[in-house]
Amino acid sequence: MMKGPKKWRLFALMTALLVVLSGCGREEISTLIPAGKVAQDQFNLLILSSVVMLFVIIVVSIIYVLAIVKFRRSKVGEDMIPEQVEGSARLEFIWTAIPIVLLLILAVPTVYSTFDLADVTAMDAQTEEGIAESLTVNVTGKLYWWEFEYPEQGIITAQELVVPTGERVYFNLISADIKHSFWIPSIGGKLDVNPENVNTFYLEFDRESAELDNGVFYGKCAELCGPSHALMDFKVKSLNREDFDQWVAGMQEEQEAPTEAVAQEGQALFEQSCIACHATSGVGATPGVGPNLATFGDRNTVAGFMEHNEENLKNWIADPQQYKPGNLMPNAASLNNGEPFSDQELDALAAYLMGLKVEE
Amino acid sequence: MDLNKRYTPQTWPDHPETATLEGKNKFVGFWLLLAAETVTFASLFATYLALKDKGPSGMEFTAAGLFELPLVFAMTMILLTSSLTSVYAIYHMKNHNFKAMQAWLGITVLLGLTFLGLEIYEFNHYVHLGFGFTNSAFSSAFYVLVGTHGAHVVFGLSWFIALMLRNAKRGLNMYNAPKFYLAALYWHFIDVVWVFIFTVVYLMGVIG
Amino acid sequence: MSSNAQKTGFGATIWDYITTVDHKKIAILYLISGGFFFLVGGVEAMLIRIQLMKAGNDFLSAGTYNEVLTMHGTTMIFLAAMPILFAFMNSIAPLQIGARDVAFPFLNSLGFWLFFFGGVFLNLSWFLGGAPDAGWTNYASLALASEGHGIDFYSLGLTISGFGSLIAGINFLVTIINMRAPGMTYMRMPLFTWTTFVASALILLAFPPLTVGIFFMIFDRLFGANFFDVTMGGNTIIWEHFFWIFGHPEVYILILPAFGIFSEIFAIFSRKRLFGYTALVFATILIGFYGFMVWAHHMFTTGLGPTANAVFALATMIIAVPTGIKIFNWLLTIWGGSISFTVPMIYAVAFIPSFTAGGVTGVMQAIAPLDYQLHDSYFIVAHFHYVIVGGVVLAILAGTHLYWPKMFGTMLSEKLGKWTFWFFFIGFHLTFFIQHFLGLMGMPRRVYTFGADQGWDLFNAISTVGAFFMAVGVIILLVNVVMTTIKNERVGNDPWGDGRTLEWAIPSPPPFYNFAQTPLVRGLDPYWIEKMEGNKEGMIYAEPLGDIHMPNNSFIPFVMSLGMFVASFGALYHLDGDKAWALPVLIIGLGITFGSMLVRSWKDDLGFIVTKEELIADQERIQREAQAREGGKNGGLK
Amino acid sequence: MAHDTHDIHRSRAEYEFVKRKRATEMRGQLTSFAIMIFLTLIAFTLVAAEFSPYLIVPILLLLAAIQVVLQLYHFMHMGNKGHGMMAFFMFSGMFIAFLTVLAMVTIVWW
Repeated sequence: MMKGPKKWRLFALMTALLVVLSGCGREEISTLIPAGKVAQDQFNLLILSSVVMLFVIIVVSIIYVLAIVKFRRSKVGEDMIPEQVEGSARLEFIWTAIPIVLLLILAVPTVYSTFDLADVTAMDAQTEEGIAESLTVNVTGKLYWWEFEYPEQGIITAQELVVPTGERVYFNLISADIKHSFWIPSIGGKLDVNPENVNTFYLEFDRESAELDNGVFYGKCAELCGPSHALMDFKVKSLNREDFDQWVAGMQEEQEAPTEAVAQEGQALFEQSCIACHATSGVGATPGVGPNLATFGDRNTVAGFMEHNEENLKNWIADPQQYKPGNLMPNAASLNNGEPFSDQELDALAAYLMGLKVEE
Repeated sequence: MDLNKRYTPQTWPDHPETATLEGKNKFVGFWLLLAAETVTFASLFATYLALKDKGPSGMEFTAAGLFELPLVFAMTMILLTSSLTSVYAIYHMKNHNFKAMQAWLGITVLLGLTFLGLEIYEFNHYVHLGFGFTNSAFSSAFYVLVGTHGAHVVFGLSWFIALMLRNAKRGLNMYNAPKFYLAALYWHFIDVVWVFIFTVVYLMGVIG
Repeated sequence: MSSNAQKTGFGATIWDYITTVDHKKIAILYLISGGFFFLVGGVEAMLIRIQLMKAGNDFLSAGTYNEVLTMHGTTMIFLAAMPILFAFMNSIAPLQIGARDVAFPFLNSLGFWLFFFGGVFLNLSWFLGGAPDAGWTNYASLALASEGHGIDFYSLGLTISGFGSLIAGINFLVTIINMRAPGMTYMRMPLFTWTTFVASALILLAFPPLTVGIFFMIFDRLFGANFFDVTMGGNTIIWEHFFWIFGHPEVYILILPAFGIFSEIFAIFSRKRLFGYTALVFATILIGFYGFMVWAHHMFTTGLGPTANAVFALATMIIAVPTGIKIFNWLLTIWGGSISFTVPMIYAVAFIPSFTAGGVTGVMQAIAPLDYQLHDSYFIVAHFHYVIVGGVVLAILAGTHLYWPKMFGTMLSEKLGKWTFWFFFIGFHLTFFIQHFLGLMGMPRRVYTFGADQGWDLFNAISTVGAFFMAVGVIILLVNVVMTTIKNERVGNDPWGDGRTLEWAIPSPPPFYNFAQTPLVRGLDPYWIEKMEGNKEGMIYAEPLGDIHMPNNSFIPFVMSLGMFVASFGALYHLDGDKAWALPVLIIGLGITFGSMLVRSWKDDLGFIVTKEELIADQERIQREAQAREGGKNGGLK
Repeated sequence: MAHDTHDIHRSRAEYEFVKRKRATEMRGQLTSFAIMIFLTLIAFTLVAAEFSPYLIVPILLLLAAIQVVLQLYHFMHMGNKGHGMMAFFMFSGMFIAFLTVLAMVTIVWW
């Protein structure tokens, strides 16, 4: 985008104007407050097309208002028989030609941008030592949660995507079950997550999520995928490169065992009931049946959409179907020898899970 | 319309199928239906092409390994010939020669039944090899495409037979002439579809 | 009315309608059942808006919400909008071309009953274990995973009603091709007839891919096929393609007749010939044609690759050109006219800005990279409601007022009509305008709830308020219909006073044989031409008064459709495995259908003759009634 | 519907003329049939001879197209007078058929 910086500056100005005008939603999720190159490009197209379309609407409105004001029957007389005009070749030509010109104005950036945003040729570029130049994340959509695998780093996490700012991040998307769609509105448009093949695209994160009110960008599933489609949220933490490398290093280390007694009790219980589906270490883990919980204590939400506190966590473990209907987590009794978890057991599990952190 | 009105070859119009408004309506409507059928079969062909040789990992059947040409060749010849015999039937219909028309239709029906028999034999053969309908995406697409054609053959034959029986005693009139004409048209269309089936499914299948 | 149905009384009337092959009565059947399904779909819409009234609402459960949203879309498109438009096509198009009936009266009736039973079957799912819940688009991976029989009700119900639509489409096409009155060349056909023609052509060529796709779905779910089962080599994208190869033309099947109705209204109530008639006709044909080449713009985010996306983006943009031509030609039609603001005209005038707004957001979505943000968000919901409600539904409401006298012989109240309009129109913009911004603010469509921390509360609340306004408007319309029917003030041939086309030249409602003598058409807007030349009789005729050949009523279409309905239950429950009755039911149902087809082809049905004497008597009766009305008071508007 | 056909009475000579015309036409149909059989034979032979698929596939499709044209225009008389609208719809159908097939072999992945 180095060519024609002046034009983009104009757009930036209009951006600011529009933000002021419509108070456009929350910065964590609004496409009107772009926080990355892809969203910015798309936003620019939105502004360009809105301006063109506004022009069309204004022209139509002027003719329209004049016509219905000037030619009311009460004004022109009850018995007036208007001249029966057949048409006008010149006018037909004008209103065929002008829209074509307007469409051409839109067509050029459309085609350019379509190819630009789909350009993933640099994805596999490697340095001389054979290390990938850019970060690739494999995203798997599963019934109402998201798995993020960092193949180069050998780590895996779920529900919270952690990415570095200021560089291209490539995504490979596939679904493990039903079609989903991967969307981080303030960072860039969506791409479907199909069951039969991998879709690839890139995004750029220009802003550190710590600056936001809630500390994360919101991500959504945009394709109807069953009862809890509305709750299939994820969060994005964008860190500067340094912090990101630190996070990766933290992920790659072995988890320390908990020190508190309650949490130790929780760990024992977890290893008895939950470990079959949920891994607690992000290292080299293979994709799981349930979300990887290595970073659970760092998370922003419980189950992707509830406030991150022990109360919600305990409710969730005790009866997941009540909160996310149709999800695949078994009910508590089937994991705990036919008994629901007692309050004490829930306290222990919560203490253990909240202690799983890689950030300081 | 008077069903009892008797025609002779001299009073029989050049185009009996479109001589009445009812006939003309049926005639136009039927052609439109054929246009819709064209899209229907195109959809089935398109699906077949998209799913050709696709199946669960380790599927043993592919088009190149499965299809055998001699049987298909025989079926093609039979169906092409039946298309010609139905042309003869309509030729005699236009000459107001009812008996000859019935005879040629009879031959057409026999050829159609032979074709159908061979198709049933073929499907049965594949199923015995283990290539069943629920086997893979490929098998589903194959059976639905060729089976839909087969269903059209069944319908066409039933139509011919019903017309022949119903009008056996009363002969040709303005009321049934369009019906005979359209049934023959339908039969040609079935042949058109088969031309593509033997080309796209069998011949192009065998060469892989 | 009809001389072959002398019996009166409630039962006889019902029987008459069940067996009728008269296009005007079938139109009334379409209008009533389409109207009923419109109310059902409207209630579902209200449930959706109530649920989304505030963050974290628990009015509907997640599963129920998905059923409601699926049925809302499916009902409105297939069971409300299309049938109501069919009602106007059936009632008006044959009259506009001076035809005595449609080409296939029997098939016309069959088409209606197939639609009706298909719609009833689909809606019975509510009472038989749950409605379909995969959206009206019914994307394959979700549809295959859906539990219960909801999706099967969807597939089988739409198959049946789809056959009905196909039959109706062929019928309209042949009627228009073969049965135009002498002098009615293609380039003299009223625009509503033209749009009926093009929309029917789209039905003819767009329904087969849908039928094929749905058959695959049925085979997959009920008979173990693998078209969409990824683990068995299937591919869910095939469904998406078929659905949209059908789905995009379907949008034009709805909007083109709406354009036709508005074209008639603009001409009538401006007292002016349509400006650029030829351009309007060719724009209609072009829109129909392009409609088949742009379907993948519904799939920009599927991942088809930049080449496909760019091609389809450009193709989609081109559609804006003929649509723009239409808008400007309408504007120039009212320009220089004498505009009378009757209820139909108010709708037409309101349609222009509403539809333009919906159209321009359509162009925005054609910009593929921008669509990555807009797709599957509330922006899309806003867009298609602007075109469907701002275009099709406004046309349906306008057409209801415009053609009510022609269909029923009475005028809907103008005063109540204006109340309906204002509530509906304000409610419509209140509901949907704000949804554009919800989408841009990141709200995905088809969510049953949203969190308080997303910043969408206020706009959703406003949207819900708008929906209630629309509901009030519709209720007023119902009151209007009831009051008008009770009052039963009969009107004459041309109640609006400025009718231009042939349908206004004959009584309201027309006698069962339509035109006693086939009219001779001398130009565009034939009735207007005769009026301007001072022809008192209204028309000149192409033939002397003579015997008329009419088709007999038939019970067979009803039975044939009923057979399909019964068979569908058999097919649906057959694969449960534990229901021994299912297979016999399937066979019996198919037996009924094929049996009645056989009866139909075995029994010669040659119709009956209305003799010249009966015709003269009937014409005299009509004249007497007209004179009595004129004597009583000056009927009609003028 | 009052549009029943008007009665025709041909003279003997007229009748003979029409009949002869039909017989000539029928001979034309026989020729078409012979061509169809011939084309089919070529198609099967090509495949049996195992030439390169890149060569055979276009030829096969061309042969099929010729056969279809023969069926439509000779056996089904689509070119005759009064078939204009029908031919228009058939070609529209074929156009959509073409688009559908094209889409399914290009933008449905593997």
